Formats: sequence, structure tokens, C-alpha cells
Amino acid sequence: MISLAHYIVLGAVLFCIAVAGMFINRKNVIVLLMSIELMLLAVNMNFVAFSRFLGDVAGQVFVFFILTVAAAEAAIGLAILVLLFRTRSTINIADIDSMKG
Amino acid sequence: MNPQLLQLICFYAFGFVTVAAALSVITLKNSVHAVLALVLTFFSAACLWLLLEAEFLALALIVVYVGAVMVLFLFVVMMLDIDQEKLREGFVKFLPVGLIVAAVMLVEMLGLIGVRAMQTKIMGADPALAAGMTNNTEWLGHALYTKFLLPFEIAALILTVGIVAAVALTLRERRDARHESASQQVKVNPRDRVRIVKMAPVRPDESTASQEPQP
Amino acid sequence: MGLSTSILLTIALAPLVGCVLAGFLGKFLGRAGSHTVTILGVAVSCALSFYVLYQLTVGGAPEYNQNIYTWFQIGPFNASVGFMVDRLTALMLVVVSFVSLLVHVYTIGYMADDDGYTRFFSYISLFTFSMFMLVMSNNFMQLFFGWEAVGLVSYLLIGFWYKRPTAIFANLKAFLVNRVGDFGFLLGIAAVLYFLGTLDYATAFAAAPGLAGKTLQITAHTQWDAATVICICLFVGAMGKSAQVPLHVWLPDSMEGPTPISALIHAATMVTAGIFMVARMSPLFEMSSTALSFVLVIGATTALFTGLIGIVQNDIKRVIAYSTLSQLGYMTVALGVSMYSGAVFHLMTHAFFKALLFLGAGSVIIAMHHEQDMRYMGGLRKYMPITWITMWIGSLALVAVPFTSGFYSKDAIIEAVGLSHRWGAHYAYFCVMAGALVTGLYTFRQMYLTFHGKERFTVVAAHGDEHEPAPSDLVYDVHVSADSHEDEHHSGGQPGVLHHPPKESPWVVTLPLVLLAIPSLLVGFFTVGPTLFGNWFRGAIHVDEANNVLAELGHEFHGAAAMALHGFTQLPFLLVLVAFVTTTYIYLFNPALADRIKSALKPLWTVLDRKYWVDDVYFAVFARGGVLLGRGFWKASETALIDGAMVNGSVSLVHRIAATMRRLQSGYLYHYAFAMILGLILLLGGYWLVGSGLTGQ
Amino acid sequence: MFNHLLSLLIWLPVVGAIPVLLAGSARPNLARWLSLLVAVLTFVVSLFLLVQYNPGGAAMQLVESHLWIASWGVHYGLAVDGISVALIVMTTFVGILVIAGAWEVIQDKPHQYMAAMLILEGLLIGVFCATDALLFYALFEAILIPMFILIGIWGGPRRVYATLKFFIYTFFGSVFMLIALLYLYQKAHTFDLATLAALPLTFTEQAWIFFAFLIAFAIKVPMVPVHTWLPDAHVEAPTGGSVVLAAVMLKVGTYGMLRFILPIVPDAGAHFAWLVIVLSLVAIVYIGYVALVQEDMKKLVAYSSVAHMGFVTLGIFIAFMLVRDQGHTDMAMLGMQGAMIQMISHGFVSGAMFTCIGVMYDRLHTRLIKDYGGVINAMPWFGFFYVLFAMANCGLPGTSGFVGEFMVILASFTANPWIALFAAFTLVIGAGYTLWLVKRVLWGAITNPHVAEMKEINGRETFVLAAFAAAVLALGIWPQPLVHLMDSSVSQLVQQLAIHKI
Repeated sequence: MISLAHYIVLGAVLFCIAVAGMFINRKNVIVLLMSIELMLLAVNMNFVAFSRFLGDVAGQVFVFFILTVAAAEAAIGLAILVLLFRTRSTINIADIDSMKG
Repeated sequence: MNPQLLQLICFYAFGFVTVAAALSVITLKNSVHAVLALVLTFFSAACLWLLLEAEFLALALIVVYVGAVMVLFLFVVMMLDIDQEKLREGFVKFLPVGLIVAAVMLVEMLGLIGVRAMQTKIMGADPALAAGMTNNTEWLGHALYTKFLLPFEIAALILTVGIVAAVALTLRERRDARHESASQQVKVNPRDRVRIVKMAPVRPDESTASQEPQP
Repeated sequence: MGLSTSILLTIALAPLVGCVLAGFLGKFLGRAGSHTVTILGVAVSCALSFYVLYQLTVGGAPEYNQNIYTWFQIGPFNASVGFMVDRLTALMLVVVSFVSLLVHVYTIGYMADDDGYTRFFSYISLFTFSMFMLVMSNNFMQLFFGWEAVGLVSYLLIGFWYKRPTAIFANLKAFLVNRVGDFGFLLGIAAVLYFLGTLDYATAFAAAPGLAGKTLQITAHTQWDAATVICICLFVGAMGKSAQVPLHVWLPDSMEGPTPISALIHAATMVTAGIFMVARMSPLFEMSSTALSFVLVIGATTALFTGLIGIVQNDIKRVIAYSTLSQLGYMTVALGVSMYSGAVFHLMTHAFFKALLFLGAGSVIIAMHHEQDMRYMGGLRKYMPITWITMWIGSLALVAVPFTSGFYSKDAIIEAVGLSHRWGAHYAYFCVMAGALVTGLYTFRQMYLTFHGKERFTVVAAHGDEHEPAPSDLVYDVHVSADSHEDEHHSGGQPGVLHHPPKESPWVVTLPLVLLAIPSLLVGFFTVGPTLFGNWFRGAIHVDEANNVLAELGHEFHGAAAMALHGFTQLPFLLVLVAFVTTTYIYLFNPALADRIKSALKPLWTVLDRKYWVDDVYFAVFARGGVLLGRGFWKASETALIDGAMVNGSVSLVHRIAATMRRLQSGYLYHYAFAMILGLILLLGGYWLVGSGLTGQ
Repeated sequence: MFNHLLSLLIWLPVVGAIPVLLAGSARPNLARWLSLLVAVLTFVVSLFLLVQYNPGGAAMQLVESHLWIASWGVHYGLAVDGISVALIVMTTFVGILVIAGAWEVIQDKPHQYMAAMLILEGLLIGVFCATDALLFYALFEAILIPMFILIGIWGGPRRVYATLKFFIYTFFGSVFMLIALLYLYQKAHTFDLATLAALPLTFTEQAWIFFAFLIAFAIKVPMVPVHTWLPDAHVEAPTGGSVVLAAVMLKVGTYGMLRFILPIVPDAGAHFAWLVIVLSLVAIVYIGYVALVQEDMKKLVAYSSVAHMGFVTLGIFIAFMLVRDQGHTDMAMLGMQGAMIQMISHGFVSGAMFTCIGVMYDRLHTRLIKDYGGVINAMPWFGFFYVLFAMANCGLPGTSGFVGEFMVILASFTANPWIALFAAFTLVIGAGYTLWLVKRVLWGAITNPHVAEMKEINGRETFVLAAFAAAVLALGIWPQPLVHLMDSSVSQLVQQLAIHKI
């Protein structure tokens, strides 16, 4: 029997994988972006599951919006990445610290 | 076979694929491979959503993510000439930290799930049908176009802004390229082009050397 | 026929109109136009003042007391601009307008070659207006207005030659010292409002007897008598304006102003405002014998000790200035023994003869080309006979030779002090008596040094006395005189060296001298009876029966002539005679003796020459000390404590904290991500703990 | 039109700023004339207000109220009483003079300068007629923006320091006001000032709210010891900025005291009146000494502003003492009226003083006293005005500077003779620093050759100074109309003082 917990655990696992991914790939901004996508997936997983189990459409509506925003975010993120690479010839995060206080 | 058991088997199968693919996303050396692993993750996640009878979102995930976003990732990864090795520096160094953090977080999350949500919630009837709709898509669509109309419109706006922003950010105007400017051509004023210079009439025989050539 | 509002308004406003016309349209009106309008204005006021006096004295007109308009009305408190004209006011009006008119005329001659001609006329007309507002006021607020307004004009006129550093120092000093007096005066007015609930004279005076027994809580255990507080505060104002010790220091310095205003403001009218004010407040002052004793002692001290300084002065104007101080002291003494009408009477006679002396001194100064040092004068009597004679008349009045007007007023004061039983009267009697001798000494010394003896100046024909001065020379002359204003009086040329021999001043200068000499001689003889003993001031001045020394004195009064004849036998006249003989011997027959006395009494001379070091102490303590205190406040408190430690200190604290915090902002994305995840872990952990606690039960 | 007179007054200059801005830097003269037109129109409308206002009525008049933020019950509420009317008319009057005074002096972006000035004027008018605490707060804060711009763009060399100090200082204070307002909202569920005035509060609550308000308004007034932003702001501000700052903005602080502290926390106000009185006396005496030694003319006048505002706070708070401790309602009214008149008078006098300094600065480009000396030789007419305003500054009777101080001193004698003693000290010290300044700047022979080249004031400057002079003299010679205008409102305020809320 699939229970709500199954999906939530799966979401948690995915989220933690994404977190680990951010740590071990701290220099590769592409993988960082992909980790963020993974996190969003984990979140979406929970939303869909809750929506299904609680019978509330709002969860799925939220997933829809998250997908929308994530798409826009990915597009802009990648655009920034391209721009970054064009100006700096690198996407190594360690080289980018202009926000240093 | 018991359909519920089948569902459970399917869940575990797809869940396993999802986790494995996710793990490879973060561990694979080659970024292209990592993107492809992410595609697999999304795909299997979409299958899991199908199990939840969220057909629209599952398909949207495949279409939007696998079809558009991931392709975009692939383009970028392939377009940029990236020194993969350099980017993997510190992979081993940070692996223990990453694992520890991830493990701690997982334990905490599982603990919380265990404490607060282990009350087994059984999947009921399809809520779409319960709501009197024929399917999930209708259910979702009904909500989106009524109660969530304004956010929906705003989401559309965000997407437009995203497109414009992405274009604006990456657009590179090449200075060396020759192109016509229609507006400038239209705006041209003859007076700016030709300057009529009035000069005293000069006989050609007088000091022609110092004169500029006559038109 | 009574007094109509329009007459009084005309009296007050006519000089103001003149002032405004001359001040703002001076350029269009020109010199002649300016002096015409201002003189016209004052002449109108003067004529109407005489009319008012006539109406009140002979015409039997009732006193006038009406408000013109409401200045403010808050609840029951009302401050109005209004006029109260009784005989006291009328007398002051006449004195002020008459002297002012003569000074206006005199100025035509005195200021003839000055650049600020129209400005000067504007100022003195403004002064006349202010003085009218002061004396005609029917309430304390307007009194204070006039009080300060005359102070303002005095400030402007002392600094009239604003290029002179000494002049602008003197005018600042005069204003500030007066402000110290006004400080007390304002508190006095506040006390009047507090205790009597009104600013209106009539109401306040009517309520004055109610002051008895009222006290003011000063500290938890100290209570002061209400009337004493009010009167002393008010008198502090009078001390400032009438230059009583210790607020006398501004008056000698005010001689930096042009001589006409020394005559008008710093001798005849403005400085007597304090006397007038106390006389006006007689119903209040009668309530407090403590305050009157205070007045008496201050006045007596002023009368004697400032007179002493006059003996050692060499500047002709300063001698008269110290004599003014001394005479103001006499008036104050008269106030102190409740002899208000005597004070006002002396005020009037003094106004005439002191204005005469000042204008005469001015005439001398013109003749000497703005040389004021008497050591470079001498023998002037043959060059300027009118000035000489009129100044002698003024001097005789000043030293109170019987039959002159000065005698009647001053002798009455001395006699009254002798009769008074007020605390301090003995001291005062000694002071006024010794003062009579001192007055004689400096007055005769001044006359001898100026008009008699050898000529101590030399005349050097600069550039051809024979031919008429060409226009260019005239311009040059004006230029020179303007330059000499910039420096000390005589440092422009060599002292005692004149380019032209001194000559008698033009008629516009001598006419006022003559016109002032007449009342200096005669006014006392004709008015002493009614003003002092005839209860002429009834209604205006209130004296308690117990304090009424004048009434006592009146028993012995058998007419002006008898009083004068009696005066020849009295001690004051003998003292004057002693002074006359001494000075005559020293300055006419044995001039070297003066120097020998000077060196013999060197310490005493130094004390007097340094004016008892009062100026030095004031300057060091109040001016220097004030600036030092301010600088200390500014550096220590403002800059260091408030701005440095508190304001900028908190800023630098924030800055320091921020400097530490900024290290956290490495700029690396993964640090931020790590921080976020760390936060998430902590949040989850905390939630877990709380959650398990909740479900654990 | 008369139904929305106050809105018209607020929005006319604010909206009028738009065409001025649009005129752009290319047409500076158009911008100047337009802004002058707007300022004059605003003044004319304020005169209508003067006519419309009925001085007999104690209640707030010309009420406008629209729901603004429905969920919090915030209203766009406007109304005026006599005090507001007087302050508004003074604001519009000064507004014209500031615009005229900046005419060709501001060469850099004049349109923006004028627009900022007009917006500032509108906002200030808004502060003076807001009846909703949150609207007041919003406008109170909004004032900072144009002033920040005025000092920050057209200011002197240390303008960044001065603007930051000024801005952060005031902001810091108003945070406390906001907290107090939120607390009051929690209790009353409204920001309406009339309702808040009727709200019963315990003494502890009142004390906290009192100090919150006091910090906010004391900084704005400014009172010792939170006054140090003012000299810096004045020194760096352009002339017009200084004029508005001194003439109108400082009054926002004391006006706030009247509208907030007096009605809302009367018991705490009475209990802590001694504190404010002591601070006011310190301002009068101590600041007088500090002003004495200033080397910068603007700083000197700025310090004298602090001292003069001390009379306003003194007048307001001795009213507490008089009403509560001694029951002297009439004396309290005298003191309060004195404070009000001092507010108006100080607007004219300090505005005029700063204009005078600006006139000299335009010619010599220095504000240091030692660079001057003998100015009257070069500029006699200017000298006339300068002496007049200096005399008003040291409170000479016949000028407006006297009236308020006179009333406050009279009233404070009743409260306690010692207070009057220290307050009256201003007669000496005020004359000291002002006339010493005059002596060093105006009188004397010319020592600096540049002073000799100073040109006499032109027609425009004469107009500005003469207008100030007319106001100063009119108020000094006949203050009764102003007193009458504010009488019933002041009496209303004093009656509120007597109400115990505990």
C-alpha cells in the first residue's frame, strides 16, 4: 500500500541528495543549478502527494506555479551563466566573490 | 495481482530509479551525463506522479522540464567550453561534509515524518472524481481558471519577463557587424548631408594651387 | 478742552514720519529735505507738547489715559498700546521734545560735512519717537517697548561712525549692559503681572497697596517681600538705563557717538528714563522701604564715585559724561528718599544745562576740528564767545550756584536727604555733599582747561589760508574728516595742531546753546515752587505721608528767591566756593601744580584713571569669561561629548560592529548556501525537539 | 472648492511640482516662473483658508476624512485649528520667499530644486493639518525626502555627512513615535487623533508613550542634547533649504508635541514637565554660550534657533506646571500663546537671518565671520535689513521676536521665578551673540578687499528681505490678530491639559 509517508520520505531523500550535491559540487554552477531543480522536484513531490492524499487541488496548483517559476528561473539563471562565462571565461564559483562585504 | 501491490512495486521501482538518478546527477563527472541523469530523475518522478493520478502535472513535468528546461541545460553545457576537471576540485574534500550534512538532515526529516506524519494516510478515491470532475486535468484547470486566475495571469507575466530577461541578458550586439538602421535612414535630413558653402568667385587663373578642387 | 487722542498720536508719530521719510527717502530728499522733514516733525511734537503741558497745568484738562489698540488679549491679560498723559508725562514730553528740537537744529551745523547726514536725522527722530512712546505709555509692555527702542537707537547712534573700532565696541557694550538692566526690568514686569495681575499702570497702581504682606517663595525656606522683589527688579532696569553703579560702564564709552546725541540721549533724555520710570512707579516703590534704601545707596555711590573719575579725565566729553553719571546719581538719591518730584525736577533742569554743556562741548570740538583732548585747548574764550558764555551758564547751573536752575533742584535734593530717616540716608548725605565739591572741581577744571589759560594748540596754515578753498579742496577736506573718523579722534593729525584757527560755530549751533542757556538759568526759579512744594505732580506721583521729606522741606520754603539767598549760606555752596578757589588757583595761576598733585597722589590718580578697574574686571569676567565659557561648552560639551561621544560615537560603534559582521559576507555563493542549509538543519532540529516533546506526552 | 480646501493646499504645490520638473534644465526660467506661480497660488489659497477659518470655534474645522487603508482604519483625515492655520499661512508665505530667494542663485538643475521645494511645502502643509496619526507619521517622514535631496544635491562640501546625520537622527526618533502609535492602535483600533486623545491610559503606559513621542519630537525641534544635527544640516544646506528647515520644519516638532503629547498623555506630560523645562532652559542658556563662540555665521544662527525653540518648548510645558500644580489656567494660556507666537515669529526671523547669510554667501562664498567686516560700507540697504533681523533675533520689542519670549517669560514667572530668571537670561546672551555677530560682520572698516566689491542687494533680494521685514514688524507691532486666530485653539489645548486620564 502506498501511503503518504512513502512519498514524503522520497521527497526528503531527494532533497538531501540535492543538499549533498550542493556541497560536493560547490564549484560547478551548472550542477548547483541542477541541485536546485532537484530540490524543487522534492518539494513538488510533497505538494502533489499532499494534494492527492488530502484531496485539495491547491497543492497541484502550487506545483504548477512552481514549475512556471522554476522554468523562468532556470532560463534566467542559465542566461546569467552564459553572460558570466562570456565576461569571465569561467563558471567557477570560487572565482566569483564580487559580493564580498 | 493485487493492484495495490502492483502500485507499491511500481512506486519502489520508480522511487529507486529516481534516487539513483539523483545520486548520479550529483556525482557524475561529465556535466552532460549529469544533465541526462537529471532527465531520468524527472522522468521517473513523473511516473511517480502518475501513480498519484496527477496526470496533468506529470506530463507537464516531462514536457516542460525534460523537453524544454533540460534541453536548455544541455545547450548551455555543450556550448560553454568548460574545464570539467577544475570544477571537480574539492569533490573528495567536501564529500564527507556533504554526506554528513545530508545525513543529518535526512535523519531529522525522517524523524519529523516519523513523529508527525506516520499516521498512515491511505490514498482515497481520486479527488478529481470526488469533486465531480471527469479527470485530474479538468480538476486542476477548473481551479486555475477560477480561484487562481490572478496568480495564473501573474505566472504568465513572470514567464514573459523571464523570456525577455533571458534574451536581454544574453543578447550580444556586435559592434563590428554592418547593418542598416531603418529609423536613422528615415530621420535623415538633407541639410545635415550637404553643406553649401558660399565662396567668393575666384578666377581659375589666380592662385589655383591654393584652391581646393572645384566640384 | 481736554486732550484728544489725535493730538497725542500726532506728538508720537510726527517724529516717526520724519524718521521714515529721512531714512528711506533720504537720497531723494537730499540733505536739506531730510533735515527739514525731521525738524518739522519734531517741531510739531514740541509745539503740541507745550500745548499739552499748558492744558494740563492751566487749562485744567483732566489726565488722559486711554488705550489706542490692543496689543494682545489672552484671557484676562491685556497688553495694549495706549497713552497716559498726566503732568509728569507732559513735563517729560516738553523736555524731550524741546531738547530734541534744539539738537535737530544743532545737528545741521555739527554734522554738516558728514556722509551719514540724513541717516543721523532719521536716527534722532526715531529716538524722539521711541522716547515719546516710553514716557506716554500707560502700561508696562509699552514702557518696555520704548525702553528697548531707545536702547536700540542709542546702539545705532553710538555706533554711528561704524568704521571706528572704538565706536562699534562701545555700542555693543552699551547695548549689552543695558540688556543686563532690562533682564531685571523684564523680571520686574513679570513680577508685576504675577502679583498684580495686570500690566496696566492705573490698575496696577490701584492694586499696589494689596502687595503688603505678599511674599515670593524663592527657595524652600526663603521668602521675599513681593513689593521689594518687584521694585528691585524694576530698579535694576533703571540702573542699566540710567547708568547707575555697577551698570554705569557703558555711558562714558557712549561718548564715541556724535556729540549731538551725547547731549540728547546720553545726557538729557534717555538716561533719565530710569529716573522717570521709578517716579512713575512711585506707588509701587512706596510699598517697599527696602527697595528705596537700595535705590538710595546705589544712587549715592554713583553720585560721588563717578564724579571723582571726572576729575582726572582729559577728554572734554568724558568729563561731562562722568558729570552726567554723577547727576543721575543725585536723581536716584532723590528717588531713594521718596522725593520723586525732586528727582523729576532735577531731571528737567539737568536736561537743559547738561544738553547745553554737551552742545557747547560739541561746538568746541567743531572749532578744534574734532580734537576732544582738553590738554590741547585753552584760551578759547576769545575765539568763541557765545560758546564760552553759554557753557559758563551751564557750568554754574551744574555746580548749583544759587538762582540757577541747577541750584533749586540739587539743593532741594541735598536738603531732603539730610532730612530723611531712611536706612542709608546718612551715607547718602555724605555722598551728595562731597559730590557737590567734586562737581565743582571737575566743572571748573574743565572750563579753565578749555576756555582760559594759555592756548595749548598751534595753528599751522596748511595750504594757503588766504584764498577761498577751491571745490577740490572742499572735497579733500571732507575726505580728511571722514578718514579721521576711522581712527581714534586725534590720531589722524598731530595732536594740538590745527590748520585753521578756531572760530565761533555757525548760528545753527549757537542758537540752541542760547535757547538752552535761558532755561538753564531761569526755569528753576520759576518752577521750583509748584513742582516741588506745590503738589503739582498730584495724581502722577504718590508719596506715603510717612516718607514725605518734601513736605517737611516745604515748611521752610518761602519762595524761590528766599531759597536761593538761603543757599548762599549753606554748606554745598561753600564747598563749591572751595572748589572754585582751588581750581582757579591751580589752572589759572599755577598750572604746574596740577601735575605735582597728580604725581603726589599717584595711587589715587591711578585708581581714578582706571575707573576703579570696573571696566577691566567686567571685560575680563563677562566678555572674556563668557567667550571662554562658550568655547569650553562648545569644545568639551558640544564637539567632544554630544557630537563626538554620543552621536559620532554611536556611529562608530555601528561601524565597528559592521566591520566585524562583514567578514561573514565572503561573497562566495556556497558559503551562503551552507549558511542557509545550516539554518534549515537547526530549524528542523528545533522543530523536531519541540514536536517530540509535544507528542511525547 | 471650500470643501476640499486643505487637500487643495497640500496637493497644489505637490502636483504643481510636476510641470516645474517637466520644464527641465533646458528651460530654467520657465521652471522658475512656474514654481513662483504655484507658490503664489498656494499662498492665495492659504489666504482663503484664513478667511474661511472661524477663529471663534474651538473645534477642528474644514474637516476632510476619507478612508485610506480600510483594513487598519487609517483615514486621510484633514482638519485645522487656529494654530494649524497660522503655521500653514506662514509656510506658504515662506514658500514664496524661498522660491524667489533661490531665483538665479541656484544655477544647477533649478527645476529640480524648485520642484523639491514645492513638494516640501505641500508635505509640510499636510503635516500641519493631518488629523490621523498614521497620516501625520507618513507626512512627517516624507518631509525628510525633499529636504534630504535639497541638502544632498545643492549643499556644501560636507553635505553627505550632514544629510546622513540629519536623516538618520530624525529617522531614529520617529521610530519611537511609530512604536508608540502602534501601541495606541492596539488599544484604540484607530489612528484618529481625537479618539486617541480620549483614550484612557495608565500612568506607566503614558510614561512610555510620552518618552517615545518626546524623543521623536525633541530631535525634530531640536532640544538639547539631540540638537547637533541642526547646525551641521544648516551649514551644509543651500540657503533655501536652511530657511525652510529653520522656519517651518523645526515647528513640526513642537506642533507634534501639541498634537500628540498634550492630548494623548497629559498625565505623563505633567509629571515629566520639569524635564522638558530644564532642557529648554539649558537650550536657552547653554546654547546661547555655544552660539557666542561660533565662527561660522550659519552655525551661529542655527544655534540661536535651538535657543529660540527652547522658548517654544518652555512655553508649552510650563503650561502643564501652571495648570496642574497651580491651577493658573489663564497664565498657562499666556505661556502657550507665547510658545505659539514664538513658533511663528521664529519662522520669520530665522528665515530672514538665513536669507541674509545667503545673500552674503552668494557674494563672497564664505560663511566664516572673520572673512567679513564692514559689510555695511558696501551694502547699506542690506545692513538695514540685517540689523532689523538681528534685533528681532535678540527679541527687541516692536519686532516679532519679542512677543513670544515676553509672554513665555511672564508666564514662567508665575510657574517659578527661577525659570523666568534663566529664561530672561536670553535678553543678555541673545543680544550678546547676535550683536557681536553684527559687530564683526556688518560694522567696522573694510578689512577684506573682497567685501568692498560686494554688490548692494538687487530688487529680488530686496523684495524677499522686505517681505520678511514686513512680517517681523507687523507681528511685533500688532500681534493681536494672530493671538485672536489661535486663541480658542490654545484655550482648548489648555483645557485638555487639565483632564486626568488615569
